[in-house]
Amino acid sequence: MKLVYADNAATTEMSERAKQAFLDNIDNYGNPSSLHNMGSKAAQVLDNSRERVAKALGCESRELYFTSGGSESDNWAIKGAAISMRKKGKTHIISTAFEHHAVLHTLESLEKQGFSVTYLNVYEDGYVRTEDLKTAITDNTGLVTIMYANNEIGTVMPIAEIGAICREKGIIFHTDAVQAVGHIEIDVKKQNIDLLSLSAHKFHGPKGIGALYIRKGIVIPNLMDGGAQERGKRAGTENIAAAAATAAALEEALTDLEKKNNRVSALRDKLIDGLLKIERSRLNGGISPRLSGNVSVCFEGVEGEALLLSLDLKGISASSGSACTSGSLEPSHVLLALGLPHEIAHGSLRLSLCDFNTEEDVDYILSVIPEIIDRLRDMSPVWETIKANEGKR
Amino acid sequence: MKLVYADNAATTEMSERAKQAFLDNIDNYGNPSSLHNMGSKAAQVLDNSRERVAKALGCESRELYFTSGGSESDNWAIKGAAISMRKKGKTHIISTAFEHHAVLHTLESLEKQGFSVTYLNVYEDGYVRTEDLKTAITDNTGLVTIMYANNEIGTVMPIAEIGAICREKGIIFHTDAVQAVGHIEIDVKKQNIDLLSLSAHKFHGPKGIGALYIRKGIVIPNLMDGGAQERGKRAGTENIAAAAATAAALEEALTDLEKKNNRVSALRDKLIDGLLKIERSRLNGGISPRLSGNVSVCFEGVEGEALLLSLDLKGISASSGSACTSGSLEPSHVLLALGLPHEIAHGSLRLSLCDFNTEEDVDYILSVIPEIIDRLRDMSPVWETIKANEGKR
Amino acid sequence: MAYSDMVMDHFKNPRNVGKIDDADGVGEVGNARCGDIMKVYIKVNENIITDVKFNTYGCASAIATSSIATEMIKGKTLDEALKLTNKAVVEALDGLPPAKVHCSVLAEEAVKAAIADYYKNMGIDKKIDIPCGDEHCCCHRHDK
Amino acid sequence: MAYSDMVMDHFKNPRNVGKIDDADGVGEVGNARCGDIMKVYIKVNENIITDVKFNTYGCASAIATSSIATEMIKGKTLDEALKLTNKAVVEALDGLPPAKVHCSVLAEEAVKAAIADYYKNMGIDKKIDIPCGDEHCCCHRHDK
Ligand SMILES: Cc1ncc(COP(=O)(O)O)c(C=O)c1O
Ligand SMILES: Cc1ncc(COP(=O)(O)O)c(C=O)c1O
Repeated sequence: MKLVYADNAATTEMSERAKQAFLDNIDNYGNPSSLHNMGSKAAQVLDNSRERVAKALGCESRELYFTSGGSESDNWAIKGAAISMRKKGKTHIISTAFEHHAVLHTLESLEKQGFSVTYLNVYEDGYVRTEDLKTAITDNTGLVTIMYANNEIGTVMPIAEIGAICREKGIIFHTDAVQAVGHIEIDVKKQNIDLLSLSAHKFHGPKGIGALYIRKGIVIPNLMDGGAQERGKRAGTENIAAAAATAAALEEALTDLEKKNNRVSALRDKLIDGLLKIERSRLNGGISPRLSGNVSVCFEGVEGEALLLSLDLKGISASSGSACTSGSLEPSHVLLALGLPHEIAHGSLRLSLCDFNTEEDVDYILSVIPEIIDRLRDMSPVWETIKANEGKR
Repeated sequence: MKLVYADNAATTEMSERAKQAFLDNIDNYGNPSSLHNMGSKAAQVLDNSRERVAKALGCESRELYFTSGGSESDNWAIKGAAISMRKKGKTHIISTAFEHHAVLHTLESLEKQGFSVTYLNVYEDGYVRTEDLKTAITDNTGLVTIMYANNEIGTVMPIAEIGAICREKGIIFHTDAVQAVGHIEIDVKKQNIDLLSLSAHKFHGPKGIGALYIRKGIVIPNLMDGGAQERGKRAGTENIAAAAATAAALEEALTDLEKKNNRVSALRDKLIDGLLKIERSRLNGGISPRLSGNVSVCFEGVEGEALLLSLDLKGISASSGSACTSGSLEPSHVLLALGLPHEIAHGSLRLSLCDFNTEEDVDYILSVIPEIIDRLRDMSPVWETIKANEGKR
Repeated sequence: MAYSDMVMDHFKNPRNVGKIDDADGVGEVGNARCGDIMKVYIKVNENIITDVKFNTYGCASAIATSSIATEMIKGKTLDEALKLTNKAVVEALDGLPPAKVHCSVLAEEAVKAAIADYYKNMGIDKKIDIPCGDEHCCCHRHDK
Repeated sequence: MAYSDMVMDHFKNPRNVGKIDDADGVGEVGNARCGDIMKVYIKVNENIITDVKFNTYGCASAIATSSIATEMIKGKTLDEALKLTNKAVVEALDGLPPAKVHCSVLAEEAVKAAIADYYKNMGIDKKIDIPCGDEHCCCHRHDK
């Protein structure tokens, strides 16, 4: 059976170069804090990796802190910024309704602590409007946290504009760029970003490592207190092999990025076109700007999990809503934020491609999905009703 | 040149079995939250790894949460317990003066938030006294956090007794067992431990992963908010390969543990005996109970870093105080907690052996150290003074 | 969340899928908002369920529970069929993930609703206890 | 924290280690509590430092800075030697980690203290500005 991995927004396979960098350092096991040679060798790799990741973001090495992943970076950035802004008497935060749970649940915990949060509308097309941001800002606003690109529907936010607005108002701007780093050209300086979260496993790097960029001049307290690692800002013995693999993966991802993106977005568009030929299907989120690999569609009368598992039986790995919440019975908060009714949101499918995918993959998916949809609709009382109503009209 | 790694308390080499488990899963890259087959395969390895680690500690799988390491586990346990106890109106915490910085700095941050902390004396021998604990407990005490074994001097605390006292008083008991897990037989149930931190890279597992045991019935809020991973208690895409390697490393470490400990402690004792033959040297911390691999000595008239680097030039990796603080000018807080004067604490050396070390390693160390000490003392004005004063007596 | 082989078998090859145009009783439970609707059709002859079909909109376990529940009542008397419990459905499937147990409740309800409909059509006044039969039953009521 | 090759060279093979029993000036700075003491001995002939030795208790960079500082003043006039700055010492060593810059300050102090001692022994009243010469100088004063 052909196997197609089309769940790259959930996590990616490590690239060969990333694996190699990991393996090259698996025996470079010294503790970078140690003074001996084993320690220095580890410290050198750590420094070098940090420099390379920093360069890829357009920041200085000393503005980049390795963490355990995107969730930690988000928690650190937002909880840290909240504590800092409270010291200045500010308690209002602006975000969007379709952030990742690492941001949303963090904001909820802050709301319990007396912060107020405005969740900007993302409309039917999944884009934040900068005018809405401007309107939402008050004298009490200390932090804006808006994701770079949405993990479910792939829409890309106007980050540079948001950055400019925040910088002008002196408001800290954090962006959860977990889905964007390695997929979109980023320059934190030009884009006026103060805090940026990334996670290596989303760009063919290893799991369990991420980073937080903290602009020089922005001071936030630690989430992880302890040893003097990461210049005293993030305790924990460093994962050298993973840091090296992260740098390798990111460099590789950014090499010929435009070319890769053109190829992948052509695949994406072919997939979207094919899927939208199925009756009563719709694309979730606007088409441009959109992550080059993201396809998110809803099929009426079909439930997402049954669709997913049917695809899985055909060797296709996909997701419905986001992977994290797919165990639950609620349709994805992202799709609801777009204003989709529950019954339609239940029928969502996310196929997320990467540059490892081929045209054959797309053709295979397109050859398989229609019959699955047919089969599921054939046994669906919801579909029966839809058809019956159609007949009446 | 012979190479001897004797800094296993800072970090260890991955064992072959741990590496194999890691490599076996490096392509098992699915997201365990995903519903497809790639996801289930990853979830199975995660569940299996969790079970094996839980079994090694004597707890249930659902009481064990993977984290990014010892520091995160300590931060989560202590900050979490602090929030929970504050809800019950309690604000007093008991700890010791020689905890790892992951605990101490966390406690300091809590002190700034209105908690009060009693740091128990560890005396000259580096052992906490349970009578002191009993005396320190008040009606306001909500948490006791005492390390299982000290990372610098290897002394092992009376954990079961402490556990019994806390359980009787209804006080949450956390132990930072980062130096103990994989080296000492632990049974969290028998020992009445409520929260236990571990870190894989201290027992030949990978870096960047650890765990927190949270006894069923103990409720602490999350440190890492976000996705539903780890049953909603610790967000972040799971590091499957590292979890598998952690389980493999821990099982291996505990196999024939007593035999290994006997062998390693014989090496340790030979090393201690040899080093104490050097004039004006002393062992830091009592000899029993002590981690089987820990040798911590002070040499008067010699500064630790110069000693370390001299050893490094001979191929021996060691540490002075703890690795994390060795960049600083202050002597280790652990040695100061034992009551050692600064000038003596500056001359500390930690050699930490593991079961990969051999008798030849010990012989080599012993053949090298005396001449290094002689050379450094020969150019030391402090040593000159010591000798001059001796002459006077 | 891993499904048992039984669940996967009934999801892949659901038994009794379809409709019965001249059904003696039809029961529909769940709602689209919640992500699952089950519709069960029965033919009854001398108190025996001689034929049963279902249509289901929902997740894999909703389909599998419908399939197995219809199997479990086929050829049974109405009284036997009324003894069907969601627990029996879960057991017959070798277990369900906790988040999916509500599907087995729906299956029990759908069967009971079909039988209730049959009695109603027959003009027989028989009280049937449906765990959560009304249309507005909230999505999460079955999770607890 | 990585030392330059120069630091390692001077640590491994420190120049001018030892004492001068009939020194014309001796300067000792630092204290054991802080982890470093430097003691510099000089022989002076017609205002020229003809010989210099040091003894140091301290870390690798304390030893290296002592070594290079003594090299830098050997054969120099006293006035030239007094111009020695910690910055020059750091540069001569191709840099020091930030946490270790204080060692270079100590080295400068030790040299100046030795020269001051020489002047005192000679009965010459000359004011020498020692950055942080008193014995009770706190360990961390040089860190900033
Ligand atoms: C006693 C103790 N606690 C906590 C830690 C922190 O562990 P990690 O570096 O894995 O975060 C260490 C090791 O550095 C340790 O020795
Ligand atoms: C937008 C976004 N933010 C944060 C995260 C969390 O990253 P991680 O799972 O590496 O902690 C993810 C992925 O799960 C994501 O897609």
